[in-house]
Amino acid sequence: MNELFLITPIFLPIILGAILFFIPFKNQKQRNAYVITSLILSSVAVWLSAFLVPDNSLTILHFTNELTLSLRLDGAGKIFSCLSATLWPITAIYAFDYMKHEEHHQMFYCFFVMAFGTTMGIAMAENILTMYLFYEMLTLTTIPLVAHGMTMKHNRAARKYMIYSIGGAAFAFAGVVFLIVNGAGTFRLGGNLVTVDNETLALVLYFFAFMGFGVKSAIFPLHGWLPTASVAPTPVTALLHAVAVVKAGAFALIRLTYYAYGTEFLYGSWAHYVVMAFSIFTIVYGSVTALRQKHFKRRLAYSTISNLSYIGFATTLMTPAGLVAAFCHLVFHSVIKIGAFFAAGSVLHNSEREFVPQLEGIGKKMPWTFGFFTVFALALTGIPPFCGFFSKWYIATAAFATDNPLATVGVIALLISALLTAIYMLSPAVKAFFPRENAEIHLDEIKEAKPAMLIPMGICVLLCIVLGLFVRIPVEIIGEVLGI
Amino acid sequence: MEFIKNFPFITIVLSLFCSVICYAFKDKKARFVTYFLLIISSCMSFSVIMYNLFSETGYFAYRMGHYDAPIGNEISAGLLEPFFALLFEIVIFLSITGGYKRLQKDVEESKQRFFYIMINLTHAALMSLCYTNDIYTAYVFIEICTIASCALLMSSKRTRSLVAATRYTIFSLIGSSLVLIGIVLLYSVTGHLLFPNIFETIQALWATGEYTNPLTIALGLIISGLAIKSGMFPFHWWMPDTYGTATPCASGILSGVVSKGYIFLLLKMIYRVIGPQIFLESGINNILLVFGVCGMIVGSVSAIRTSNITFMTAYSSAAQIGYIYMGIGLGTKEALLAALFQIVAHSLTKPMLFLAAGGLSDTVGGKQDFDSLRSSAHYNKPSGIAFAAGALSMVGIPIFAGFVPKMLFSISAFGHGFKTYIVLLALAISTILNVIYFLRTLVNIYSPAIVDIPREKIHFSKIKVFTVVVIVMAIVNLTVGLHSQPIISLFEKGIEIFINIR
Amino acid sequence: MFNMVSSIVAPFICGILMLFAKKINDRKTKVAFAVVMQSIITIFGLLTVFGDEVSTKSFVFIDNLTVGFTADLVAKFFCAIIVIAWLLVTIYAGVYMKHEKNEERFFLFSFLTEGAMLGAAFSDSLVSMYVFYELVTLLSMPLVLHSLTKESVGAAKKYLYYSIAGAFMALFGVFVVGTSAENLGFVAGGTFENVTPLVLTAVFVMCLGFGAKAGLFPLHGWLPTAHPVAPAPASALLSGVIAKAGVLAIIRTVFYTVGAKNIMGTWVQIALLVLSLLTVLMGSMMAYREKIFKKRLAFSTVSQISYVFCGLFLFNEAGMDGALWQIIFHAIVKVGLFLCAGAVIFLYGKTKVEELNGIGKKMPVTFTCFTALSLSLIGIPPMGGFFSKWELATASLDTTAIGALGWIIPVVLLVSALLTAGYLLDISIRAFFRDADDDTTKVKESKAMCVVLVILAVASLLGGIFATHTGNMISSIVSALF
Amino acid sequence: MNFLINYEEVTSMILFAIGFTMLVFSKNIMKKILGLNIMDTGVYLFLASMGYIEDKLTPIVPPTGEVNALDYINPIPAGLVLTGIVVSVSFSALMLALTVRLYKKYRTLNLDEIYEKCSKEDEEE
Repeated sequence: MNELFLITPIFLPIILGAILFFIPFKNQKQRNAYVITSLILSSVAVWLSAFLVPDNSLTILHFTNELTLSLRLDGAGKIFSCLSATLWPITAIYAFDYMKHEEHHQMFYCFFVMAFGTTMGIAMAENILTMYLFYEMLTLTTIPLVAHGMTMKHNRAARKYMIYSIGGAAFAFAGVVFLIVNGAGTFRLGGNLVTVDNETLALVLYFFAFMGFGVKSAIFPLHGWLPTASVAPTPVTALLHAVAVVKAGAFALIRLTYYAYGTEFLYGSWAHYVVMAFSIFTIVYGSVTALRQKHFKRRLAYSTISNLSYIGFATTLMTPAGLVAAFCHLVFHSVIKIGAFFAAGSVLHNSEREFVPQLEGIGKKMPWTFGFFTVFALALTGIPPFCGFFSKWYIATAAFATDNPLATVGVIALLISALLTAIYMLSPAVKAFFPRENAEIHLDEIKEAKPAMLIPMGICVLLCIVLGLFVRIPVEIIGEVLGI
Repeated sequence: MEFIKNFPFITIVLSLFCSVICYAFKDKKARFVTYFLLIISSCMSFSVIMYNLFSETGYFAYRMGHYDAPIGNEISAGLLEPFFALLFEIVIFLSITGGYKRLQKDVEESKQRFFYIMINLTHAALMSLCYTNDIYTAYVFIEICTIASCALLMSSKRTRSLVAATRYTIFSLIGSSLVLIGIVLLYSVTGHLLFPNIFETIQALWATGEYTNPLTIALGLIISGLAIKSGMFPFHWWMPDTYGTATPCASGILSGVVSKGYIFLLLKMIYRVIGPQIFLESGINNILLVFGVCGMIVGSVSAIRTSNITFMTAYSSAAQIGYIYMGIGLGTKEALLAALFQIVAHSLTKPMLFLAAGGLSDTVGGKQDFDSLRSSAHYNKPSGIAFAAGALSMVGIPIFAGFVPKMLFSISAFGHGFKTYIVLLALAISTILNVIYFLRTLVNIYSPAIVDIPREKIHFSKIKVFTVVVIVMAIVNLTVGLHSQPIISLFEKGIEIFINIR
Repeated sequence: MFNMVSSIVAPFICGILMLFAKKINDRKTKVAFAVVMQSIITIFGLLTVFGDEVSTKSFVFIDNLTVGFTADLVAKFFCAIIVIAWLLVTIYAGVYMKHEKNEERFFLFSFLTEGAMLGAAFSDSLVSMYVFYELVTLLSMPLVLHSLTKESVGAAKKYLYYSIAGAFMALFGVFVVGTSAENLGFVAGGTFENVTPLVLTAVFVMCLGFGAKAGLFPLHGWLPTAHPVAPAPASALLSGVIAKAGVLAIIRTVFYTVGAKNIMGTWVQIALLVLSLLTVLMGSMMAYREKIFKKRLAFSTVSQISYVFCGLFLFNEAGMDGALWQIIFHAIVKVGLFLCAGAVIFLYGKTKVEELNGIGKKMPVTFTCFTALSLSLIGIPPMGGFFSKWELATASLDTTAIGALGWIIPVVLLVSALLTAGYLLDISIRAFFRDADDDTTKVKESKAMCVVLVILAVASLLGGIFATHTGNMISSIVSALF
Repeated sequence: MNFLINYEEVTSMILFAIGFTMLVFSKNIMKKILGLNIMDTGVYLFLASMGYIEDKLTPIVPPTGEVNALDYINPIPAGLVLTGIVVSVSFSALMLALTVRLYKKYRTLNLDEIYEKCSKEDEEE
């Protein structure tokens, strides 16, 4: 199979989504069938291209002679694309049941499917311009999903998301152009930036680009959109704000640092320390704020902020081990957090309760949901043998290996945040299962979630455990495909 | 093939002629005359481009009445001149076809043919601003252009637009008299009216170091005059009223074309009359850079603060023109390229936005504030789509035309020391501001209404032409964005000719 | 091999089975069921203890992250304590839990906790021990909040967060040690040739972290909160046995991973010794000032376990010897004391010390045992507790590496012993020699409880004299280490 | 700089200044238009004075004999002045037309009042 096939996983879902908008479906069943088939087709395309397509570049079109829109599925891209391709259909299944009580599905699913394509585009971009393009596209395709509720609140959330995200991209753009001008636009592990005349400029622009792409991965001063965007329907928050969008940001950071600028250029420069400091601060900040949140989904959102900065921190270690650790946490956290959001969503869906104090004793009624949630909580906290522990392990070992004092501080931050994670993730579980005896609880109308919701959660739980027990395999794969 | 050299002259004369004969017709016929004229002259401009592409110099000068300097006056065409002529013609054509439905509402039945007369005059003026090769012609047609555009503004029934027109007239009067003085100074120093002769004389003078102050003053006067007319930062306050209250077609032409005509003339003055060398030494370029950057920021901020969709679009033109001046201020060939491309992108996008805004406000009975306009995109789908495309292009999303100039600007920004930081920062910030006001509006017009006012659903079968036009505009925008290399290489070739060959 | 594995697995299975015990309506059968299962576990455990040293193949997560079990001496030592204590407590609980609601949950989690404890005891590498250590925390938390009152839930959370905080401090150490050692398996005397400052710090942090469970200052705060609100059997297990998990973890870290020789004479040793002395004193004083019966016992636990640390951190044979003895006796005594307190609550529902006036007449057996146990804890010869204290004192006196601390330790121990006498005998005196200020009718003591208490009391009396096998085991452990 | 030599320039500048100030600062539209004309006059004077070169012939071919083209003054500035005059006239016409329409509508010539009124209208809309 030659690299021309790479077009499929990107444009198939975009086209199918666009078509979806115009098909007049008779009932939900038909539409769901259409959606799931198109998603599965696309995922199959992704897996096929991951395994069969040779690692060659494919130029789709020339903006100008130098600037091309070209694709190439290298190791990093494979990991990210396959991860998303796995989780997308699962979320779709979850969404079918969840979205029953929401309106105008047509538009929702249209963009839901299209976003898949744009995410793939980010994963498969060969040069930074292409990535930038799909990065913007991703923002645009996901705005309607955030604004789905169409109330003023959703409207504002969408606007905030949009402004943060595109604004960040605007700052990153300077760095992008700099790389193109200096002929480092094409991604290669280790970077193509050989010599620059003005090093200060290069580093300043790296910092800009890092923060700019960091917006999507919610780095500290620019994280505001993520909690606000958690007003979106849960499948969206689960998929986009735990996996696709935010991880796209993290992925962009990795591309920028390891594949465009190159670590030997950055290592030890002031920019290196600054960005690392930012990530470390965000780790702690996210957890502390999550602790103060009463709103269940917002709490998860803040925990996402903190966890994304684990990835950021691993990235800023700028060693091969750090790269592996980053991808490790990227994968594991996706699995855990999407599951946690599913759980929160099914609570919201079946009991209309969105605040943690209201969860008192709800575990009796929804044992499965909260059983799963507990697993996710433990995994996120980093209790072995769940997978969350091992990514922490990798990050920490990589950090110590650099014997850079700031990195050690980072590990301490990691553990502090782990403790906080334990507190804010376990307290809902405890509340749910062990209600205080004199607490007034009205659980009569509440029912356990439908299998359509439980199965995706179950899959995630399985993944958490399996990835944890046989962590050797995924890590080896990651190391192998990254060529480390 | 020699006769092609007559085409520039013919287009000008033909459009003047058409403007006269339009008087004889009813509005419908007048419109078709205008169409005819525009089609013919765009064919001519196109053939001129082709001719110059394949002729060995790629440039010719055309002396009217075959008098030699210093008496005769002449027009010249390289590659840029006919290209922009073509661009302006296309934009005017699209604006009219898209906007005439609305025009029939906004302009009194009897006055409509005057509107077309004025359009033809504007067209003639723009052609000659593109082609002119001597300051005399330049001056004359600046004035004609001003008068015509003022008349375009006045044509609308709304008295608000009369007030706006007054303002605009005063501003452009000041501008043109400044230009006139500048021209006179130039003449008095050099004793010539033709660009090439003035250029040589100025070079000689500058080399000797005499008359540097008069030259600088002349340059300053001309630039500030044209800047006022094209709405550079400190002088952009007339823009919102003007563009905001005129009929969409008029605002489209004014913002998309007329201001660009002045800017193109300014470029001619800088590169063909004064010469880039002296321009950079005089330090005026820095002033332009600063004003351009300020314009980008201030224009966008004012756009954010207004709550009227057409005013917002108008302010955004102030911001976009700021980009152009920033490019001119950088003074390198790359920057010039970026500026030219910005002109293209903006002229292709802005009329579309104005038309779309007009279409949207039609659904709520001509209201223009955001609260009323919420969900209007659902009532008038073509306008919604057009506005979306325009907004994204203005924000600079890749694959749209607006992205390319941003790209070129940032590429050209490198290697200017601290200016690099200024330009990059300005680009980033202004992008953010653009996002704030354009995409905010975009989300608004697609989200459900909050005020209940009578709304009419405009099905696109009722506005076929409009739909076609906006779709065409969007497609052109996309193609330019996706495949910009031809235009860029044309510009690169053209700039060489523009600067070097006289 | 089979015995060891099944002694780890069985509790989990029993726990699962307890889930179905909900169906059983008659609580006698329910209790019988639990006791029988517990005794089976105990038998397995003891078989392992008396069996020879075996070890399973270890499951490898990644390079040096492994989970595996081995029944070496220390493992057996703790295993013995765990299973016996659990058996006695279960029997006691069979009676006690009558006046608590949904007891099967209690049994469920007590079984699970036991399994986790055994797992931790038998673990053959730092990581696998860490895994089970975390499990112990999570699974024993429901024991604390059993009554589901506001206080108990709060206390349970406090316990959870303290322990997890400790665990993560430990994890930091695990990270560091893991990066600098190629394998984290337990080897007597440690695997490190020499240590970097970072590793030293890591050890210190780990000791603090694991110390949280054993109530080592400064992370001792949860004990006095958690013990009073937990049901008596739970608190007995917590302070008697579960707290020892911390001790186990520290022994494993210091003696089996990093190696005592690397730490001896460093600032870490001094710091830890000082901390444990602080804890000893503070614990006793707090206990002396405390008015609530179980809370007083909890504070005494804080101080008593730090005796163990004193012994451990001396890093010599005698100290180790004394520490291990202290572990045994404290386990016996503290379980006993808490059960006594439980009995009082069970029969008369009295929780404050001053309510106990003259109660000795009403429940003579209980309070005789109580007195005996107290004497042992204070360390009056020839009670069992005396040996450990004696060992500790002598050990500290003939350690040269720690300078002035060498003679400070005995003094502190003596003072704390006096305080202990103060706060424990005070109760006995109230119980026997004051006459009751209120006339609650005498309720008959429950046989099962008495049996358990008597066993414990006797053990604490005679353990020192006759427990030759224990002596051998301890000495062999010590000899393996030094 | 000797005012007696280039007094035309000085005068034109003064005229220009007067006109400019009127055009910009006076509120009355009529006055603005007047100012406009004065300003332009200043400019034309300046232009004319620049165009005129000492002891050269007027560019009108005499009936007898042919003369070298370089003996004439350049006719272009004169042409420029003429054009300018035309322009300013037409501008005045334009402005006056505007003024009439505005006055019909608002019954005032004060531009500020007109602004106020029409912004009021917009609010009413």
